[in-house]
Amino acid sequence: MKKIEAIIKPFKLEEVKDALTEVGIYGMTVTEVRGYGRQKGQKESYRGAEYTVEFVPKTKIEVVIADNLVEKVVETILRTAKTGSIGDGKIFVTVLGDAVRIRTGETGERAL
Amino acid sequence: MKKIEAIIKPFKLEEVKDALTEVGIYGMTVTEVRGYGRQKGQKESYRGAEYTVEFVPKTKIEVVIADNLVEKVVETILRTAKTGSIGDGKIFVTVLGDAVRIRTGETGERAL
Amino acid sequence: MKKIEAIIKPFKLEEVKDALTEVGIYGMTVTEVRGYGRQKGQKESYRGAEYTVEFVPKTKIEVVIADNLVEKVVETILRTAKTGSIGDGKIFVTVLGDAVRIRTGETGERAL
Amino acid sequence: MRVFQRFRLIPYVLVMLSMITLAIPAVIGGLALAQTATETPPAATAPAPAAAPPAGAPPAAAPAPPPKLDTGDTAWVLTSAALVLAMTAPGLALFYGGMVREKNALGTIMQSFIILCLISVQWVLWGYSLSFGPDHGNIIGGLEWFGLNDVAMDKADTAGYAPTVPHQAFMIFQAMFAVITVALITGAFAERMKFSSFLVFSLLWATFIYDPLAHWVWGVGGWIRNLGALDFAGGTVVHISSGVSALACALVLGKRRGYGKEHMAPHNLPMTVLGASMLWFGWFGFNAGSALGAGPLATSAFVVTNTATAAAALAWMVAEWIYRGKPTVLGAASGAVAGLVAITPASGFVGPMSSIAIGVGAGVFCYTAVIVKSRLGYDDSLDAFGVHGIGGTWGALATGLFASKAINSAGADGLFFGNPGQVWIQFLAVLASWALAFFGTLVILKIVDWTMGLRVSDEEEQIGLDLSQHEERAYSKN
Amino acid sequence: MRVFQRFRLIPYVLVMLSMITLAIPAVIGGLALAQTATETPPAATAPAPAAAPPAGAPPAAAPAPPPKLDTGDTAWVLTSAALVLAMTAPGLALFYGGMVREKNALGTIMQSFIILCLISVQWVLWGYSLSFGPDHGNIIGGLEWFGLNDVAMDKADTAGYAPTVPHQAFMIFQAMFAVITVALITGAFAERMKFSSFLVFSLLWATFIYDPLAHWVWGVGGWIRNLGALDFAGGTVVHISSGVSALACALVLGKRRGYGKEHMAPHNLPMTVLGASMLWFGWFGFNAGSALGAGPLATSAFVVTNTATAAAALAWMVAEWIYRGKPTVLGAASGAVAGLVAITPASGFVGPMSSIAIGVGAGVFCYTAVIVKSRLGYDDSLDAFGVHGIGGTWGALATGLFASKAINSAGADGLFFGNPGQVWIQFLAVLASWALAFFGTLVILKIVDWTMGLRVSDEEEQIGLDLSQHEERAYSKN
Amino acid sequence: MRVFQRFRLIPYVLVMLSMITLAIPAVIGGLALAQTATETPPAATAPAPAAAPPAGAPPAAAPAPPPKLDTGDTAWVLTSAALVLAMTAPGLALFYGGMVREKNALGTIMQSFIILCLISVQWVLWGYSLSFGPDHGNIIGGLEWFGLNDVAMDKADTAGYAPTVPHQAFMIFQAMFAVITVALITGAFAERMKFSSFLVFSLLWATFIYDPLAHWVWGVGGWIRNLGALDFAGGTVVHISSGVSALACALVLGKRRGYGKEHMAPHNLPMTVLGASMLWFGWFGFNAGSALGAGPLATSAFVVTNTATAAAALAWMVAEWIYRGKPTVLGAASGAVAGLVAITPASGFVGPMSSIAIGVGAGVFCYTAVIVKSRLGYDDSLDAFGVHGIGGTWGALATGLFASKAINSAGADGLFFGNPGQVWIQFLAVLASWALAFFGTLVILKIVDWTMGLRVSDEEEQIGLDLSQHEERAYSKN
Ligand SMILES: Nc1ncnc2c1ncn2[C@@H]1O[C@H](COP(=O)(O)OP(=O)(O)O)[C@@H](O)[C@H]1O
Ligand SMILES: Nc1ncnc2c1ncn2[C@@H]1O[C@H](COP(=O)(O)OP(=O)(O)O)[C@@H](O)[C@H]1O
Ligand SMILES: Nc1ncnc2c1ncn2[C@@H]1O[C@H](COP(=O)(O)OP(=O)(O)O)[C@@H](O)[C@H]1O
Repeated sequence: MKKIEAIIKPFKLEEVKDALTEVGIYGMTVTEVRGYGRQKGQKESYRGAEYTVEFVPKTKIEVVIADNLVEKVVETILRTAKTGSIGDGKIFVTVLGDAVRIRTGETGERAL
Repeated sequence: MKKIEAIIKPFKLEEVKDALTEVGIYGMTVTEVRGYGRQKGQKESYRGAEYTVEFVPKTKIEVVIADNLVEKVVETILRTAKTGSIGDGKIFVTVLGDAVRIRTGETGERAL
Repeated sequence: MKKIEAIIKPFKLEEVKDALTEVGIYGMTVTEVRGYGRQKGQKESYRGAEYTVEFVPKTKIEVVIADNLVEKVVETILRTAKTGSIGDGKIFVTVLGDAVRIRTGETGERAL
Repeated sequence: MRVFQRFRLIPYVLVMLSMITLAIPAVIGGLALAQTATETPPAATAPAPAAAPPAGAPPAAAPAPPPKLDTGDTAWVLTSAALVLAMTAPGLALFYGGMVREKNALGTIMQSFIILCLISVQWVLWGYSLSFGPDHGNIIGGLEWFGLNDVAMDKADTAGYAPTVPHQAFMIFQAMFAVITVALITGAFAERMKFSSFLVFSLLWATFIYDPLAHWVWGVGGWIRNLGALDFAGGTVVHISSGVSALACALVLGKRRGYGKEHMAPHNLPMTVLGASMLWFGWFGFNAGSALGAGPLATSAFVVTNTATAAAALAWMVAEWIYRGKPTVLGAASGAVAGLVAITPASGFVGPMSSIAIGVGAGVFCYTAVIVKSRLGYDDSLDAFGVHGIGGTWGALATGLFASKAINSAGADGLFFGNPGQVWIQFLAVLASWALAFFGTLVILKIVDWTMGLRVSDEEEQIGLDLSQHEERAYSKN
Repeated sequence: MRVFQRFRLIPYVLVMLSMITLAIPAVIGGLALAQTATETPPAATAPAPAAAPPAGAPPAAAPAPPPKLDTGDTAWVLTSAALVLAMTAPGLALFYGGMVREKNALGTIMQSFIILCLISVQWVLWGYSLSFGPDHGNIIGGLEWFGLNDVAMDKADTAGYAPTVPHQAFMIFQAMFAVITVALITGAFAERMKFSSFLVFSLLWATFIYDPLAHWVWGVGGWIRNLGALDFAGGTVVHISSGVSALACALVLGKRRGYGKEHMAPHNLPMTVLGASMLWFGWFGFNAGSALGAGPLATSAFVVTNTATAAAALAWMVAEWIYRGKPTVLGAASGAVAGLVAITPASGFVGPMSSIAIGVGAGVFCYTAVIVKSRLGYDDSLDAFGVHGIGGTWGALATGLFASKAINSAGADGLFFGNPGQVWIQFLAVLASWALAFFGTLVILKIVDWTMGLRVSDEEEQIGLDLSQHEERAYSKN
Repeated sequence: MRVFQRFRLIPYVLVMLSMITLAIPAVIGGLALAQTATETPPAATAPAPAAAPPAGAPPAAAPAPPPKLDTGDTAWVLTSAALVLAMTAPGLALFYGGMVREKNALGTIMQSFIILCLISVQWVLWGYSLSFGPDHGNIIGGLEWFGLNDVAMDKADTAGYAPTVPHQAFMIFQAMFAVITVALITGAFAERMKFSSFLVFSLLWATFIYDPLAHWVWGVGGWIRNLGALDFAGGTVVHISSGVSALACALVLGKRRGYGKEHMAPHNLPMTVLGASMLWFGWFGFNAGSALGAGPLATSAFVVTNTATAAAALAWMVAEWIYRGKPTVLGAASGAVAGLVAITPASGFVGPMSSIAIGVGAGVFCYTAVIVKSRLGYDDSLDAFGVHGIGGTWGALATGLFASKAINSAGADGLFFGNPGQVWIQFLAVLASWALAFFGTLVILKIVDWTMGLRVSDEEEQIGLDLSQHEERAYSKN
């Protein structure tokens, strides 16, 4: 099993989710995060004070999948999350030890 | 060392935490996340518009533990986080390279 | 490649980020989390009711880096995130399978 | 009855029972007294506490020509009616809405808002008539004024409630009182009552508790009014009635799931302070508007309202500081509301120094009530009883202590001004209000419980009222 | 024109077109009728709906001495002006601000707030003069009162609008009407209009649509006023004009990015309820203040305003409950606003029972409009048309049904009181208002579009108005 | 003293020093002048700026019978008092509360709220008496009216402040002024002052700065009043005093931890706009209420208040647009407040066109002050000095430019109406107010610092005031 973590632009979430569903991925977990990278933050100004918040809002998608699906999933995310402009984000792949479904106690790929 | 990630129903957090404390786990990190899976979202309706938010609020617990505790921790979470209805969540287990306590610089299991 | 996860005190974020930038790390992802550990929560009181929220606000920094940078990064975080008082947090190191830059499709260390 | 299954509540129930045994003779005795009172020629000695003539007028000696409509008085009464509306929404809606958990924020706000709508219509149809319409047996107004029949827009009422403003102006001002009284109760059953049952309960409560009680105390011919009890702006009618009914609700509905275990901190205290501020602002209409004219009496009521409120907020804060170690913002806001409650019945009868005493008492007593509640273990979620029940009772009794004819010649002197009998009269009025409110509410709750059920299901309570009752979320991220 | 490229909108456009064909003869016929009307001696039969004399006065028979300034009336009109200000900010600002997504919260609030600033100045400079200044051809006021020239602070106006209050008091009260009317439109183009273009559009709209229409309906000499159309507080002038213009805006600007696909739930419904409550509170100034004095007429307007509002909120809620299965909080709040809108033109002419009917109609019709919108597919973001256009139209027509001289002798009887002709007159007024608002707005929009563009760029819309137009964030975490 | 350790502040300190050297002779000279003035028979020439008779009255020629209490005037003054209360809470509480970081939201809101409570009681006990009680040496009122002794509820005051309303109505209206003045200062030391010290400071400040200054400017016999300085609703008494004291506080307390480095964006700008809107709404009571009657003068004050505010908001916005590139919402809201501040002293003396000029000046000057602040490096957290100090000074001087007897015969003409001397008088009043406020505040701060300390500890500041001072959290997730 692998865990795919993708940091994407927030407004791409729906599209990515729909595409993943189409390739047969029915579960994922999503977190609001803030990213720091090449993409610049938005200028803000409050009376005398100006700020540039260097962290930009990003969405992290975590999907745990069977090993054989990695390529398909990465490709799907790449395709749907891409806008071509800086800040599109990253995909990270990690090896996962085990997975358990709390409701049933099933483990391994059956837990997904 | 292992990292246990459990995605659970938010209102189960206190119970899980208390149970983990009882089995001797004194540290954990918790994140508000949104989950997509078999559990359906709540219908919402605003004037003409209806939405079903497909992501449901979940809580992610991360606990880093010594290898020998994995079974006990997984079992504890399984027992306390379970309601038996769809959406109870998952437990994922990953191998961890190293851990460091920032305050003291201790590493490995002593850092936990 | 390695993924460094650091749980730190929220107000240390800017300092850590600046230090990491100085050692040549230009990307990271940050999440608001809540931590449970030795550090005690704040007492709160609302009319008749008193609470001690046992979870304290923490910030999680995730940085994916090439293997050779691990020591430098860990050392930098240790130095800048430390206040010396309980609750300074932890650093966790995990092995990462792969990384992809969504915008370009680059993989491996070039994706960072 | 679920109430009696709770052992720790037994002492409480005993107190209630002893109050009943007290209340029954009180009501009977009171009625007797009242009968006698009505036999004396009304113009000469009948006290007319709430319907005090615009205080600028000299104590009516010779029969004067009927006063004309006055634009200044009318402007003030209309302004006051608008102010009292603002007490319910946004005032109370936000005061309560901020104190609940996020998942119940909208549901709680809705309760105040929809009560405003529901009772506004009920009042125009039959509520006003039952409360202020022609008296029947000293107990209730008739339906002669159903649908505002005979309630003139261009003449003052003939009963003498408000001689210098159009009858409809008095009617709509009173409408706002009925509205907020019903809305106050919602604090007791916040976060767990079924919306449909809540609507039915509120309609029944307004009709069978509020309207009669308003008639007893304020209606021409009402038996408590005839007793000579003083209640300028609603210590018994509004605050005891809502507060004591709130207690009945808390007992019958039982605790919220997880009460005492889960974290139930207010989700938005700035919202609560905003609500408290709007309550304070609107309460000038409530109390000073009850003078029904823009003269000395309104002025005095305005001054003592502000002073008592400020004193009560400081008192609660200091009490908390001493007892708990920190002054809290919720405490100051709650203290202000407690002060507003307590000065309400007294506001047309007491001077500024007395109002400080009343305010300090309100802050300390209500804070004590709130602390005691967490010992007794019933779950009056937002302390509707602790603040309105206790504060209202203190205010009604304090009126008997501090009232002075020097402030309002149409009122009476209290204990500290040489008339100890007034305390007894006030006590009877309090007792009767407690009894009607507590037992009447129990009956209504039981009827609603048997027919439609009172509480949402456990799962709905878990999800929260917003999603389960209204399919809405208070705050959405996109 | 982008409008016509949307096939699904064709039926709509056809309706519009047929309305024009109706409107042109109506305007012409109306003008003719109006001319005739002015020839008859004004004192005897000319209806003076909006400028009804303070209703306490007897139906002027013998020429009376000019009334003096009255402190009570002045207090009420000043209070009312302040209340109407509170309708725009914070009322409308929050009502709308809560309904948009978080990224547009400030931008939306700003639109109401800055309109208050912009139109306040425009009104003092030329707006008031164009609207209420000396008549030119029954169509427009002159610039004689530019910069409040001749608008006295210490005497009533000479035109007879408000005989018992200083002219400037009437002026500033009317200023608040102009302000809120322009602000109401912003609901249609929320979340996508360029700030600079929005400012220009608003200034042009106020000058070329609002000011003339106010003159037609309320100005001495205005042709619709001369027709005898009744509009007590602005059903045509305020609500039809803003609501129908809102429709034009929604059509011309097109949908928001992602409309129908993305999740666009209101980001803060408690804020919206707070806004609705402030609207309700302030609306007492709007309607009861339009009596321009503190007497029976103000009282009656106050009562029917409250009653219709309450009834409308209940009606919307029940309609939703039946149709969708759940009563919603946004529904109740929207219903209340719909009720306030619908009772506005009628508020000085109808009694309490009629107001319940008007309210119920408002709740049901506006809810239907909102449901139908999502079928038709245009994106009136916050239902400015659905609530103000439909509610205002219903209210204006309902005034022709329910008006009664028993309430206001200076008004007229409606259909249900034996005068079917009034419905026709109301219909003409509605038609003319629709036509002016719709086509006038189209023209202004096109001009602004060609010169500076109407919408923000796609990327700016993506980021949200707050950051892209103002470089600010509504809520910051630190 | 920490102040002088900041080298970059030296120029500032120099300015202050030179002001003192100016101030001392000014005070002395002023006193002399005032003495002379009082010798002339008061009825004939003594200016009575603030206590201008209700402007409907003809310029008193023949001795008229004393005016009677007027219900319209009383309604207006009571309404105004309620409106001014709403300025402090919820107005200022939210305006400030939205601008701080989330961890200090409640603590900041609390400061306004508890000041309302504290000063309400202080005022009734001794504040009113010190300010408006019988004059002692042109410097201070006596304690004759302690506890409202002799302050009648049913008669106008005997000093002639407000001849047509009950004395207590004038008293409570003035109470609200004292309240908000003290609350305004909190903007300077937001996010870092110890709650207990803050309470003590506020009580001392009200007693030793506000009360004397109010007496100087408004009290019968006060030396600045005798000078003939015009301050209709509190440019010197309220805004200069609070704004300049705010500067002293910012200098003495020093910067917030992390100022200039950390992100300190306002945590909730919709809350701030809501607060600003409530300020605007309530300010009609502040300014138009200061006419102390519902007549032409109130009307005029209402009109210029609205107009100046609108103009100032537009001016600030435009200035920012030009200088920074974007119009901001916080800018517009701040501009509105600046306009309200600046028109305050002038509101009873200038016409609408002048008010536009005053408003534009306010927007530009205050925006400049705010920009300059970030250069000078002191940390006036919420710009209490930048808006109230600068705006109040501009307003007080502008009154000397634009005042006209055509607006208020009891006032005076300003420079542009042929009386350059008025500018000098205004300047003296400004100088005296600056001097008293700045040095008086320094002394009080030092005393409090030595005895109990002014600032929270670093760790408490880190955690935030909400948790460290009150053990509460503004927003809780459950
Ligand atoms: N080394 C890294 N470790 C973790 N997250 C990273 C790293 N580099 C980038 N990110 C995440 O990816 C996001 C996009 O990166 P950025 O450099 O802005 O653009 P791009 O991916 O297009 O090169 C960042 O906002 C951050 O959340
Ligand atoms: N493949 C997956 N990868 C990551 N998280 C998942 C995955 N599948 C499910 N989850 C998480 O587990 C939660 C529960 O899953 P769900 O399918 O709804 O119910 P159950 O676990 O009872 O089968 C989801 O909301 C989601 O957060
Ligand atoms: N075993 C663990 N697994 C995951 N996170 C942990 C663990 N132990 C501690 N943490 C995180 O580290 C934070 C700091 O830990 P704490 O015990 O309070 O102080 P310290 O690190 O100084 O010993 C906690 O708030 C929690 O977020």
